[in-house]
Amino acid sequence: MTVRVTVLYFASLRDTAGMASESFDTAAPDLRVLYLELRARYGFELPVDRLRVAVDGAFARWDDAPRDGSEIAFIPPVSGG
Amino acid sequence: MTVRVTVLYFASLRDTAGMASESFDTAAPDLRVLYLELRARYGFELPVDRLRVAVDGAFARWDDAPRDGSEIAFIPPVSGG
Amino acid sequence: MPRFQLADTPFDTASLRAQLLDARVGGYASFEGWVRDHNDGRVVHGLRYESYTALAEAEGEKIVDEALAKFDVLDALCVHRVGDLAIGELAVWVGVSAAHRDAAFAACRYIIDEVKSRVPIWKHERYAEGDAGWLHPE
Amino acid sequence: MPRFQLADTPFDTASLRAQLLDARVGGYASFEGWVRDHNDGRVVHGLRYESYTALAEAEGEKIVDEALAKFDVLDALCVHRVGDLAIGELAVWVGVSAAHRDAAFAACRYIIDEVKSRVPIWKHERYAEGDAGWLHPE
Repeated sequence: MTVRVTVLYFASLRDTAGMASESFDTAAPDLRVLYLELRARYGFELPVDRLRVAVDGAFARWDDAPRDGSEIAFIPPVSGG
Repeated sequence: MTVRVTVLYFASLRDTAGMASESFDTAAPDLRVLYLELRARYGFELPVDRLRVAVDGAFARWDDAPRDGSEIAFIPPVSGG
Repeated sequence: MPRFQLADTPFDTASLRAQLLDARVGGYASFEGWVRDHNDGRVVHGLRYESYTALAEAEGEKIVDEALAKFDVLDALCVHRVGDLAIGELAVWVGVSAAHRDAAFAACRYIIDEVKSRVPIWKHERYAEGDAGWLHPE
Repeated sequence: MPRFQLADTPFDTASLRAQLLDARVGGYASFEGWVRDHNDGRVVHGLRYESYTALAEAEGEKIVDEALAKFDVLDALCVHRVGDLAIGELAVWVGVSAAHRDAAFAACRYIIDEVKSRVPIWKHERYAEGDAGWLHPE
């Protein structure tokens, strides 16, 4: 089963991906696998354990399944302040 | 031996003494005795161990002798801030 | 009104401070983070903050709410700049009012620490040598 | 210029803060003490601060110097009001600039704590019931 998701890229992830967001169909069983697939595609340096993941504007869990129509963001280590 | 001193009164000490300062001759051997004499005269409530003492604008010791021409201040517990 | 805000232009701290003051306030603690001319030994010429706006606003508001619940304070506000900033510009401001100073300091410290560690805002620094990069601290 | 001052009229914190800012500053912490409308359960209508001026200025300066020596900060200033103050008026202000926030917070806290415990300034409160009195805390 595939679902359609929009993924947002921020900071170094955006620079590496070369875009701020993209929408595509995915069969990834959970958000961890989804990130690993994107990491393999774009060559992101950051491993899963240095990121957080958010879905539709709220923090989520790596073993959550991607939901159809959802907006997914991988959150690199923050550096505000 | 007597020396002439000026004593400054602040806060509750001034209210109780009814004046901000006075000059007089004293034979008190040290500043502790001087305060005790003034306490007996005016009825100050504060005991020596709740005060500090200053001479000529710097903190001093209770067993310092009064110096001729000096300005002595008994410092009640402070409450700035 | 939100107690945490992102600002894409310079903001006025005097009016923020004025919002926190009332007759019950005995202690007011504030913290400001400014853009330094150096970082980790490198000369910085300027920087840019980028945020994931929706999540940053929600997480910042959560942090201020936590501070209000944890500490005996009257009110608290926090504003974080995004966009391009020059050396010396104000990057983040926190203000806390309380009856007593212990709680004001503790809550102010809590908010800036949590904002720096949890709110999705990223700093992009431009260096004197001409290169630039995102900061993703360990 | 002295880093600790007594002020017998309201003073402007914005210009004091501006004195502390330079390109090396990453963190700026400040504390303000305001006249509250109550103290120890009593309603306060206003107050007066009296100082032993010469000693207060010397001791206040010593405290700021101690903070500059103890903590890794760039600069620090403190101003304390004397005379009659109304509810809501600013009684004391402390500002500290540093490269990093740890030191800025620690020095700011040190200065206000030491000023409150060591500088010869006394508070005279007027209460709603019409009486008044000097505060000489244990």
